[in-house]
Amino acid sequence: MKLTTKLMAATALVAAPAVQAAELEVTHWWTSGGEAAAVAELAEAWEAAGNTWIDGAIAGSGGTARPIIISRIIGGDPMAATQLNHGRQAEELIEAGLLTDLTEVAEANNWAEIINPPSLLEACTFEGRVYCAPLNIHSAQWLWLSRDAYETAGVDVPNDWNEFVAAAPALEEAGIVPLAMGQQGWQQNIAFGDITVAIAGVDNMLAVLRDKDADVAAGPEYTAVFEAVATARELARDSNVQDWNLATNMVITGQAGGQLMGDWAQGEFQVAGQVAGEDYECLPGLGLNQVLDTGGDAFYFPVIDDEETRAAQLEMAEMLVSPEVQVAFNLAKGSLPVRGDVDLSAANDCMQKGLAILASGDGILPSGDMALSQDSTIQVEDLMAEFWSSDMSAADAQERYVDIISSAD
Amino acid sequence: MSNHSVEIRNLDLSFGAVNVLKDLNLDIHEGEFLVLLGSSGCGKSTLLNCIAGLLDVTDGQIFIKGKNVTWAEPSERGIGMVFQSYALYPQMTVEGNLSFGLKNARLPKDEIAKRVARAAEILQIEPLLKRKPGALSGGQRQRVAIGRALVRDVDVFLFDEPLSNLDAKLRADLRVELKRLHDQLKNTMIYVTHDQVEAMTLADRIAIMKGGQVMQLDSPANIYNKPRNKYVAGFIGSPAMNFIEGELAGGVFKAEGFEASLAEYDWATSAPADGPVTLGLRPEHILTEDQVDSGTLRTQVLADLVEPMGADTLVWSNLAGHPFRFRMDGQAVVKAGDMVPVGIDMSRASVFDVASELRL
Amino acid sequence: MSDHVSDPSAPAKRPVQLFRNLSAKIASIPMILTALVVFVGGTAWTVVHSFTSSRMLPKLEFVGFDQYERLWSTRRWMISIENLAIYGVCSLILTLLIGFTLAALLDRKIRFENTFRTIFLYPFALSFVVTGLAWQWILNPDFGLQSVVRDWGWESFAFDPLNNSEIVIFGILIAGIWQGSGLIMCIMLAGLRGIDEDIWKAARVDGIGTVKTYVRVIIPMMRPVFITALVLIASGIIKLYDLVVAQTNGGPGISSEVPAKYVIEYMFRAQNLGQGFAASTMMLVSVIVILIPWAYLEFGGRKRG
Amino acid sequence: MVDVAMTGPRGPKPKKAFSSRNIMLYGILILISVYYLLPLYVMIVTSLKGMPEIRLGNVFSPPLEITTAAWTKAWSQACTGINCDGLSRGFWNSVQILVPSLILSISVASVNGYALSHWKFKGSETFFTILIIGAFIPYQTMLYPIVILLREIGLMGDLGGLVLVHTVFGMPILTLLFRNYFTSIPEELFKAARVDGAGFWGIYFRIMLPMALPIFVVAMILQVTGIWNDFLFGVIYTKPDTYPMTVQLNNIVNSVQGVKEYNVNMAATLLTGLVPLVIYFASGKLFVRGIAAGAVKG
Repeated sequence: MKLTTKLMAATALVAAPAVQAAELEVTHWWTSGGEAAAVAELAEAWEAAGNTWIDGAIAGSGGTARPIIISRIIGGDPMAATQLNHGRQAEELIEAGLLTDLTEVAEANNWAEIINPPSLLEACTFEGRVYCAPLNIHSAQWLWLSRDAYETAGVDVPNDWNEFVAAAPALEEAGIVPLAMGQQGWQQNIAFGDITVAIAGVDNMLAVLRDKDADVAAGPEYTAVFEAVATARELARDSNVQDWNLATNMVITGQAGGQLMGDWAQGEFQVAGQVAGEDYECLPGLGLNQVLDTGGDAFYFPVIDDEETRAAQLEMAEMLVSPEVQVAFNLAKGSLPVRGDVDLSAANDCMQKGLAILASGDGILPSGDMALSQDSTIQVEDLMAEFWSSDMSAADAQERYVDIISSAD
Repeated sequence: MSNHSVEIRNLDLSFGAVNVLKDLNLDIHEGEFLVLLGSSGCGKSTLLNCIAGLLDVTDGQIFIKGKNVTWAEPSERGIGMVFQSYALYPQMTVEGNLSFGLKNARLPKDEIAKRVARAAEILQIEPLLKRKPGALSGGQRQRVAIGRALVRDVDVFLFDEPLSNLDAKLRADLRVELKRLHDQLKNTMIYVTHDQVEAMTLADRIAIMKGGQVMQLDSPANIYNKPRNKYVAGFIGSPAMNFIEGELAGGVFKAEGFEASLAEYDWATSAPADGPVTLGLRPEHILTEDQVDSGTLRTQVLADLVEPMGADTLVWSNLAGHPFRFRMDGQAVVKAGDMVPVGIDMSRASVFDVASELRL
Repeated sequence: MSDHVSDPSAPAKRPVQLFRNLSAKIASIPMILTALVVFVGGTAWTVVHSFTSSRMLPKLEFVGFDQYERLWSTRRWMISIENLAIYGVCSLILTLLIGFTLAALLDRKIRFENTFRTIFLYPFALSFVVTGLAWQWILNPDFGLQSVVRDWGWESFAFDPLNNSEIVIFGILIAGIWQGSGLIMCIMLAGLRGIDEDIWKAARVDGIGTVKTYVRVIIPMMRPVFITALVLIASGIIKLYDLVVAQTNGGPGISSEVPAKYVIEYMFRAQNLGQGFAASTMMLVSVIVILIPWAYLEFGGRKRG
Repeated sequence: MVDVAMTGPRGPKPKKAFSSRNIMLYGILILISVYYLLPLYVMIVTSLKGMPEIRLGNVFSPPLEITTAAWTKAWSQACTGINCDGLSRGFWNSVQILVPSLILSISVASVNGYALSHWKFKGSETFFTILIIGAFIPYQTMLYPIVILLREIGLMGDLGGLVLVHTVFGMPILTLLFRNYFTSIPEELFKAARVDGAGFWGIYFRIMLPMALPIFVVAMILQVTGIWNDFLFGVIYTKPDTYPMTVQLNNIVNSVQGVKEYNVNMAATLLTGLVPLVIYFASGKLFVRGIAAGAVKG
C-alpha cells in the first residue's frame, strides 16, 4: 500500500509538468462584471492546458465567502485553490499546516526576481517558504471622475481632491451627486484611507498603521483628515446605493461626479465600454500625493492529500504568475500585474499612470490589510460606517480612531 | 398452591414523595368478580395498572395464578384489560382491534380467526367486524373493547371504569351483560369503579379503597350492613348514612335529647367500654308510617325539605342536632314543616368509635 | 403464602434499571447525542474558546476575561444589544397581538376563512433573505411606498426607515412581523378552536362583551398556547440575522446591527474568533437565564400522577 | 296582556347581511391582507417588468408590458462568476438535499417525541430541555464545533454531513411538536397496546404512526421550509457542483454586474421560494389541524 502510494507520488512528480487533465475547484468572490470577465481569463488559460476549472464563485464579497473557505479548510474538505487577500489573513492557516508550500514553483520560476514590488512575495512568504501565488496589484488610492457629469455642470474636470471639493456646488446645482459612495463600512474606510494618504501624507499614515502611533493619530494632520472626510460625507449625502459597483455605475452614467475607490472600479468602466481619458478620468493618490498601496489578490492552495491534485495545484500556481495570464487577467480586471517584465502597452491611461508610479519605486505603501489586523480593520470600518451615516463630528471620530489605534495589535 | 387467582403482597407505589399505594395486600379468588371501589384519587386505578404491569411498583409482589409477575411485561401476565375510554385503535377495523394482540403473540391465523369469531359471537358484534371504531356507538365500542380482552383467552380480566363514559340507560344494560358474561366465562374479574351501584350489583366481593389502602374487603351485603369503619359506612349507600355523635354509657347511646338502648346491637367485639361514639343510621332503615311502632325507639322529627322521587320520598330533617335524612314510601303524604313520627331499629344501626372510626 | 417467595418461576432479582425500556433508550440515542455532543459539547467548546485569544483558528491560549472586557466596551455590541432589545420587545408584543387578533377575527365564523388564513400564513414559507429583499424593495424611498404616496400628491410624506438610523430597526420589525405573525396566528387559531363552546355561551348569557370575554376569559385559558407561541417567537428573535443582512446589512452605519451579526462578523470577517465566541457566550447566557426557569416549570416540575 | 304578546317581537330575529360589525370585520381583514400580500404582489409585478420600466415607475404599478424575460434569465441564464446557467442547476441539488434530510430528520424527531411522551426514562426530560434550549442557539455560533465534529466523524463535505446537520438543527422544534402530539394521544390506547403485547417499536409503527398524519404534515412543512431556505449549511457543506438553489440565489442577487437587475432578482427569489410556497398553499388546512394537535397542548 505504502509502496504504491510512493510509486504513484513519484510518477505524479515526474509527470508534473504534463499532468493529465486535472479538475480543480477554485473559490473566489469575483462576481461583478469586470471581475467575472477576469476570472474567465484564468479559467480559459487553465482549460487551454487540458484541465477543468470548477468555478466556486460565492457572491457577496469576502464577508460571505470567508467563513465558507475557512470552514472547508479546517473541516478537512477544502477547495483546491482559493482567493484570499494576502497579508496576515493566512498566517494561521499556514502555521496549522493547512496550505500547500509553493516554494518549489517559486524557485523554479524565479519569483523572487520577477515579482515587483517585492513586498508582494514577502506577503506570501512565511518563515522563508512561499505559500501563495500573487495575482495582481490593487491600489485603493484612486479618485474616479465622470467627464460627462462635469460637462453637464459646466465646470472643468478637477485635477486633485481640493479642486474636486471646490467644484462640488456646481454639480449639486446641476442635480448631480458630487461623490458616489456605497453605504458599506469597507468602502467608507477606503475613502478614509485615500483621504489620509492625500492629506496626512505617507509618513504619518505609516506611523499610525504600522507603528500604531496614537499620538500621530491624535495630531493636527489627522484632524485635517477627519475634517476632509466630514466634507466628503456632505458631498455624498445623496448617494444611497449600497454596492461599490452601483456607486461606480453612478459615475459611469454621469449621475455622480466622482468616486473614491480602488482600481478594480476600472473593470466596471471597461465593461461599460468607457475609455479612460475620454469618458472618465482617474487621479491616483487623489492627485495630491502620487502614492499607491500594493495590496492585491493572491491564490492559496489548501493541502489536499492527493499527489495528483498537489501537482495540479503547483501547475496552477505557476500559471497564475505566467506573463500571458498576468496580462490577460489584469487587463480585464483593471488591476496591475505582479511582474514588471510584461508588455502592458494595451493598458489604458489609468493603468499606465499606476504602472508609472509602481515603476518609480517610491510612493509605494503597504496595504492597510497588511498593516492592521483584520480585527482592527473591522473596528475602523465600523467607526467609518457610523461616521458616514450619522452627524458624528470630526473631532469625535478622531478621538475614537485614536482609541482603536492605541489598542490595535 | 392456593386457589387464589391474583395475590398482592405488601405493595408500595410512590411517585417521588407521594405514596399512592401503601403496603397493600389483596387476595382474589379464582373466578371471583372483585370490584375496587373508591372515590377518585384513592389509588384503585393505580392498583389495577400495577396488576396489569402498566406501572412499575416501588416495592412488594404481585402473583397471578401463583406466578410472580411483579416484573413481567403486561402481555406476559395472562390478563386482558378494558379501559374507560375504550382505547380502541382508531385506524384498525374491529377485527383488527380484536386480533392485534393475538398477532403480536404470533398465534396461527386460523386460531386467531376462531377466537375472534367466538368473541364476536359472545358479544354479538359480528356485523361490526369490518367497521372502524369511529363508526360505532359508545356501547358498541365498549363491547369491542371487552372483546379485545376476551380473545386473549386469559384468566384475569381487568376493567378500568369501563362503563363510566356511557349514558345511564346503556350503562345499566351493559352492567347486566357483564354480569352474564362473568357467569358464562367464570374468569377472575377485577373491576374498578367509583359507582357503588355497579359495585353492589356486579361484585362477589368489594374492596373499598381510600388513600392507597383497602378499607374493607367483603361481600356487598356485609359492606352494606356491617361497614367496618365510618368511611365505608358513609361511602356506601345513597343517600348517605346519617351520623349522630353521642356517648356510649352502659349499653345505651345518648345524644342531645336522644337516648337509645343498644341491647339488640350486634357488637363486633364484646361489649365495648363507655365513651364517645358515632351512631350511624341508614336513611332507608328508618321506620315510618305504620311501621314506626316496630322500631326500638320512636320519636318525632320536623321535616325541613321533602324530595319526592316517585318510588319513595326522601325527607330531610334534624335529629339530636345532626342532619337526619330518611326515606318514606313514595305515596306518603308529607310536606315541609310537618312533624313526622319515625321509628329506629337499633339492630340495623352501626356504631363507630369516634377516635378510630372503627365499627364497634 | 410464603411458598411464593421461593417460586422458581419468579424473577430472581429486580431487573437492572438501565435495561428497563431498553428500546426506548436505544431509540433516544440520536436525541441524547445531539443534546450532549452538539448542544452541550458545542456550547462548552464555544465558552472555553471565548476565554482564549483565538484569531482565525481556534487556539487554547487563555487570556481570561479580556474578550469580555473588550466586548462590553465595544460600541457596536452595545448598539446590537439595544437593537435586539427594541426589536425583541416590539416583535414579541406585536406578533402576539397581531397573531391573536387575526386568529380571533378568523374565529368569528367568517366566510373565506381559508383564503384569509393562507394569505396570513404564506410569508412563513419564505426565507428571511427573501423577506428582507422584498421589504427593502418596498421601503426603497425612490421606487417604493414613499414615492408612491408622494405621487398621489402628498409631497411631504416621508417614510424611509431603512435609511434613517433612528428608526431603521422598525423597518426591520415590519418585515419580521410580516414573516412571522402568520404562524403565530395559526397556533392561536388552533388554541381558540380548542376552547369549549360553552364558555362562549356562558359569557353571552352573562352579558360579557366579546372583547372582554377574550381578555378576561379566553386568553387566561390559552396559557399553554401562549407559551408555545412565546418560545417560537423568542427563539426567532435571538437568532435574528439573515433578515438584517438581507434588508440593511446593519446599516445605515452600524445602526441596525444585532448580536448574532456581531458574532458572525467577528468570527469570520474580523477573524477574531475569541471575540465572536465571547459575544455568542453572552447571548447564550441570556438565553439560559430566561429559559431555565421556564423549562423547569414546563417540563421539570410536572409529575405523572 | 294578550295585546302585548301580539305586538311584541315574534318569529326569527331579523338579520342584517351588512351589519356594521361585519363591515368592520371584513374591512379589517382585507386591510391586513393587503399588508401581507403587498410584498408578493411587488415581487411578481417587478419580475414581469423590463428594466427600463422599473427605473421609471414605482414598485406598485402593474407592468405595462409583460415580459417573462426575467424569469427565463433567472432560471437558466443569470451569471455567477463564469457560470451562466441561473438557478436551474440548483433546483435538483436542493431536491437531492431536501429528500434525505426530510426523511431522516422527521423519522428521528418523531421517534424522539414518541419516546418522550410514552416511554419516559430517567433523564429523558433533561435531554429534552437541553434540546429546547438548543433551539435558541444561533446556528452560526455552532459552525466551528460542527465543522470539527463532522471532520472527526469523516462526514465533512459529504451529503451525509449536510443531512446530519439538518437533522440536528431541526430536532428541537420537531421533537417538541411530536412530543406534544403523542402526549395528546390517550394513554389508555398505549396501555391497551402494551397489554396486547406490542413493544416500543410495535406501538410506534402500528398504533402511533397511523394516527400521526396531521403532525407529520406540520413537521414536513416546517422542514421543507427550513431545509429549502437554508443558505448557511448549504454553502458550507456542499461543493459548487452541488450548491443548493439558495446559494445560487444569493449568487444571482449579490452578483451585481453593472446595474442591479431587480426583475431578475425578484424572479429568482420567487422561483426559489416556489417549492415551500406551493406546499403551503396546498396543505394549509392540514397544517392548521396539525398545529392544533402539536403545538397547542403544551
